[in-house]
Amino acid sequence: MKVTLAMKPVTKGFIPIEAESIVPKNFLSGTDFSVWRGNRELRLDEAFSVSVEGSADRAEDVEVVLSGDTFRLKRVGEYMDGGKITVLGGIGMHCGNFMSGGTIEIHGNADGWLGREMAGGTIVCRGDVADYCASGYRGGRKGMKGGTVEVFGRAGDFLAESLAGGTVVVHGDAGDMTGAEMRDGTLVVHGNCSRPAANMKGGSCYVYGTARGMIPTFRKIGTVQHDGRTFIQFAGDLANRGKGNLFVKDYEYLD
Amino acid sequence: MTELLVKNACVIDPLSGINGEVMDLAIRNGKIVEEVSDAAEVVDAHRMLTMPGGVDSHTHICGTKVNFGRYMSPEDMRAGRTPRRGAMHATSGYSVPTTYGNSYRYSVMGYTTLLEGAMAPLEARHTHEEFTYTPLQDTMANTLFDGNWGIMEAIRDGDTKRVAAIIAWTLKAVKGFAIKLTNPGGTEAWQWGKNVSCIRDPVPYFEVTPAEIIRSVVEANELLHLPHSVHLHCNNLGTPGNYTCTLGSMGLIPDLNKKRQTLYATHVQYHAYGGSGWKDFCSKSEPIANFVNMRPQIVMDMGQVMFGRTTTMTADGPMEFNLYRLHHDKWSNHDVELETGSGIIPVVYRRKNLVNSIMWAIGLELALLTKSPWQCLLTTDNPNGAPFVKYPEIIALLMSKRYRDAEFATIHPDTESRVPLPAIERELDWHEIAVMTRAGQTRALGIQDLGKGHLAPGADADVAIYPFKIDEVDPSAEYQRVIDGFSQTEYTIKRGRVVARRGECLVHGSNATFWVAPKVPENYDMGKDPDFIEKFDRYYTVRMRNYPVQDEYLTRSRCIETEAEL
Amino acid sequence: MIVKDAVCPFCGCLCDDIEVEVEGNRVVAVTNACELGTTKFMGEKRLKNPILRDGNEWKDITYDDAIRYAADMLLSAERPLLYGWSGTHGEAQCVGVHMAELIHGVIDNTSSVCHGPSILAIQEVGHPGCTLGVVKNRADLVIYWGSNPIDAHPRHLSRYTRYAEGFFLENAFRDRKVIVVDVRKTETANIADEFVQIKPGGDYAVLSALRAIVQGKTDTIPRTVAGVTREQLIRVANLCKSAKFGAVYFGLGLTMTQGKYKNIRNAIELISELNRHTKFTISAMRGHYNVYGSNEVNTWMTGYPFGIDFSRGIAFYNPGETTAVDILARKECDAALIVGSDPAAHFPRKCLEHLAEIPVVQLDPYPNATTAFCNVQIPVAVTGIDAEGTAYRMDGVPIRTRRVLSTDYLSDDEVLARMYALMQEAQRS
Amino acid sequence: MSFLMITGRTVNQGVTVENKTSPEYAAETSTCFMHEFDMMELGLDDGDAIRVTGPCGDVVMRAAASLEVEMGTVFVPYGPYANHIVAAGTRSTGMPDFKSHVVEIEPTDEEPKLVHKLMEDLGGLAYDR
Repeated sequence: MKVTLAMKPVTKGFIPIEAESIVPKNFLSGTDFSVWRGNRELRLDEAFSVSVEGSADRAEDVEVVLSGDTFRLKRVGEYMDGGKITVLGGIGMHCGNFMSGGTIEIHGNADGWLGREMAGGTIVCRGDVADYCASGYRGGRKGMKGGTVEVFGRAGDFLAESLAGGTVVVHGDAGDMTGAEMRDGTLVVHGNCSRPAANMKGGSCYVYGTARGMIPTFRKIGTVQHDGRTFIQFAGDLANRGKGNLFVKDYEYLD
Repeated sequence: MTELLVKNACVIDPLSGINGEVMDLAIRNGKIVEEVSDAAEVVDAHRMLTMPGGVDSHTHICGTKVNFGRYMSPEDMRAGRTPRRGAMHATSGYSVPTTYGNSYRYSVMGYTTLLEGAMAPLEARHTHEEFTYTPLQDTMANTLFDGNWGIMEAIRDGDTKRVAAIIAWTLKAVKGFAIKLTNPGGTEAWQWGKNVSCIRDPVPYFEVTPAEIIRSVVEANELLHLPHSVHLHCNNLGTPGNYTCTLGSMGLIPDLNKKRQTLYATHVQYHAYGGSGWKDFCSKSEPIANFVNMRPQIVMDMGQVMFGRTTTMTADGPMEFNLYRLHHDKWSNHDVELETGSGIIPVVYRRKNLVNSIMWAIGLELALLTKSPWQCLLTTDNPNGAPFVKYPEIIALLMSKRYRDAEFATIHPDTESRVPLPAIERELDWHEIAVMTRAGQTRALGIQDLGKGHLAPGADADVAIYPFKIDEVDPSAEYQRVIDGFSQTEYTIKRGRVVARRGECLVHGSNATFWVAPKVPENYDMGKDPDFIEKFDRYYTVRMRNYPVQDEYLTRSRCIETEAEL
Repeated sequence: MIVKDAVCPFCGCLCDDIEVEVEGNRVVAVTNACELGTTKFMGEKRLKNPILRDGNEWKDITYDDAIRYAADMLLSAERPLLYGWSGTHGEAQCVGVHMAELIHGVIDNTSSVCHGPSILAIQEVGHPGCTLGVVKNRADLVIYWGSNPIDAHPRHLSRYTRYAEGFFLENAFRDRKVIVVDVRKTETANIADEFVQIKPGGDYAVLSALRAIVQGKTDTIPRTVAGVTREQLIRVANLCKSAKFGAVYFGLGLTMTQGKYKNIRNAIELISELNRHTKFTISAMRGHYNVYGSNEVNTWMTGYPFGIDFSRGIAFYNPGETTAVDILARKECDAALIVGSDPAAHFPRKCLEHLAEIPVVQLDPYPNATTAFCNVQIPVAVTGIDAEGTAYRMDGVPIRTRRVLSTDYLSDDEVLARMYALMQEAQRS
Repeated sequence: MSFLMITGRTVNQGVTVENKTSPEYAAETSTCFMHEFDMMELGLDDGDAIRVTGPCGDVVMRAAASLEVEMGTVFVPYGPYANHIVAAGTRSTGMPDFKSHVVEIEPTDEEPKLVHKLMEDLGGLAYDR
């Protein structure tokens, strides 16, 4: 089954639409549900031109395709556990929060908190991601616990904050405080980033480029080969009695 | 004039000596009366269990540290969110809900009177502000005196009357209800990062011992003729082997009051530990319960622990720091100048954890081994042992050996060798539960004569009607029905109005706050005492004139005047 | 007439020992207050009545019309923003929360642009703190980190630290050490026993280094960290460990720089670590006199201290998304009610461009920068001057302000309560 | 020349903050405190007008020498002038980068605008009765 949701032209400014109901599973029983623009409830077809092709009995066989100006659309794919969502353009905040299975593919950019507290499944973003990709919620508990997030563009600040499992790969640069507080899982940044793995407790963080503002409380272990490259390996964060591994191509302290 | 007639109520009202009698309750203008006119609104109770509204004599619901528990825990907040609906405002939170969340959830369980367990005098205004937003229960606050400089100095000088005078001035100024001692002396030592080890260990600089503080304050309490006794959180909370310290503290207490206990020892579960460390940690509920059985002057509450996530909060700052060192999670601490302190950390009690399993057993043992239910009241030290919404499960555990055994099978297997619980056959009955959840609290707090906690004519019409008939439920076997029944009233009536019905709160309400104003002779009025004033001005950072809580903060003020014997 | 023990409604010190001399219902003299407080008490040029923007003109309107305008504006909005709240008392803040809940709006206070990051840090690791008097009476070491009390909280030093008498200090001025950590050599740095000058953006690294040194791990620390030598770091760590009671007061130097709340988290974790060795506390230098009160009120009523979004009925909290600067800059709201603050002076220009496009109502005694973006401004009494109410000091101590003048202005909570009543009525019908 | 702009509280800003329509408030919040060597480099005397260009546009302020700032850094009191060039991005924390903006500074013949004028430039309407 393929569900196509084409966003209708926006009538009221830039007020975001919250659409946590857009999850493949929900379309098994029709399209009669709501989204919210600010404090107003809208029927799905008030916000989107909806078309459904074919049928399915399980979420795995449902693909939802979103088109139009979806960069203000929040919470798409929240709690998703199977099936596929394809976003042809950009997507708003909190896409794929708490997701445990299935695939989300975003062709444009993603706004903040992509894959927050995700437990499984796959998110691929072809463009850039804003801050807090694959992070946790306020209060500093575990961030992403499982699954995979792959970003082909750049990532903002606080990427994979409190990462507790799963794999995050960013092909471009990442921002400040990359992998802060991470405790498990794997974070890979192919470009440069700032202050990686600050206060880390566990897990592994790879920076293929330069780590700027390198945290001074990581102990240098030596060099290692990984993925056909030479990395400098650090252990830390000692400030946090951490037992994490940080691998960087090179680094600069703020001395 | 508003009238209400509750017909066909199966009433258990221990303070009035009523046990399961089917009767009508007549209510006029918020009070129980002999009879009402034919015009009265009628509620048919259909022989359902009807009791005075629940009274919680030790809970943390309002004030600085409770709010800090909320403030630091957005992850707890999102666990229990409801929107504004009818007369109900939006709520958030599970272990430390918003004030409305507390009030609605308590009301739905039939609770109509709550005592906030710990209020720092300097920050009393905050507690009273939150009371205003706890609309469906009457409230009162224990006031902290455990590290009070003036009191420790008076004790050092051997002047118990001055101790009483300082307490009188402070309670009146902050509109407090009773005296709370939390880890007496320990909270002052903690302001240097230290603690006291037990009741004979002197407080740094002040050189008085916790034993002296407890003794003097207990005597002062009786000199002031306060309705409640001293409310004590013993030294050494939570440490293996602390039961000897608890017995030592209880042993200090003479029987000084005919109407009620002389000491209320709170959350005694946390103070009934044996062993020399965590490795040989075990229950010492038996010696504690045996001791209390021989001492009518002592009443305690359980401080039951239930499994799951919660937030611990107490004025016992050093204890919270030790907990933080065990868990290495978030830790907040807040010391209060010249008075006391507090600490907060989140915890998870796990069935698979041996220490947690033993703690769970100890609370139940205390309740089951204490012969008189009037001497061991039902609490979780909300939210320390568990959020109060777990009370129905605790009631069911106390009423059903079968339920206890079923639960016991799910906890750490080594628990059996460390606790007496599996051998205890006792199952409490409905009357005993009524004592442990309202009548006992009422007598312990000394608010029976103010019309609380019973249903005799003249009493406040605070009534809880639970949706089951006691002759149709076998609590020993049907414990799930007991849990469900106590989780949600059919009707909760507060001051003669139906405030909650089947889980919905129906009115906004407004509470009454009880506080005490002991009358002291002129020469014991600390407001005019030059030494007291001078110290206040020099060492507090708030002016003495700006310290007292103004009348504006009490929407419905119930002042209890007493005549002090000074 | 002289009013004694008045409470200063300027900064988070909430000094309550002010004497105000009133003659003919005007304040003519103020004793004990600092320059900031004195000017506030002596303030003039109040707006006389509500005003309405009509095209390119301002018109006077009645309170009834102004209140009706505000209620209608909020009721018809799809995502109203209720912002400010730090410059008013708790009673008004409570009405504000009820309003936000009723109309499903977003309520945020000025802490999002002052110590919001500190709150985010506290939510991650907690907060070992104390009341100001504990520091005054005990602290033999005080550290001002990224804060400049001489300019922002002028009496903090004399009431609570450097120049304050302390019960447990024989000679407080001599026995108390003061360390200042900053990127600038501020006036406060000049009165310090030790000044630690950090390169901008280097606080986090310095804090991490101190944490490691306190744990005895000095070997890995580079020779300099963000411009601070390892020797100085070790000296500072030793001063901290050998203090009997240490207190850190941090300011916006930590909250407004790179890393934001992570700086404060690191500072708090340093203090938690130091508590394994001695007694240490850490506290934020809160700005507005009642900004902490707005956090307290919001917390007991909604569960969250700021940035609360009721769009969906339940309270949702996510600073960075539900906070005023973000919402305005992203043009995500369609009406704004401003109470007790002046966002037009303190927000980046992009936020103001959106304020210019949506209806705005402000409650404020004075014409201010935000007035220019208002459709309606309603003058109110000034809390602590001609209205009384509850305010929370920077350490959480609640104090009731005193009224020193009597004017005919309505207080914030009276105006808000009337708005709320109209809104409730409209929702019922 | 490029500088790191830090904004912050000053006593004078605090004293005038309740009276934002006053010339004193405008004067204080349009002052850019600089190191004297940096001023020499730019050929500036105390009180000279400068154009400060930030990530979101430019604004005219006046330079003032200060012993408190390091070379390469400038300090501007909180207020509408600094905010005219501060970016609104908060890195999703709610808090803009008020203390870490790179700005360009050059001398100018223009005068600083009044607060009213700044507000009107952004679509506001000044109230000056």
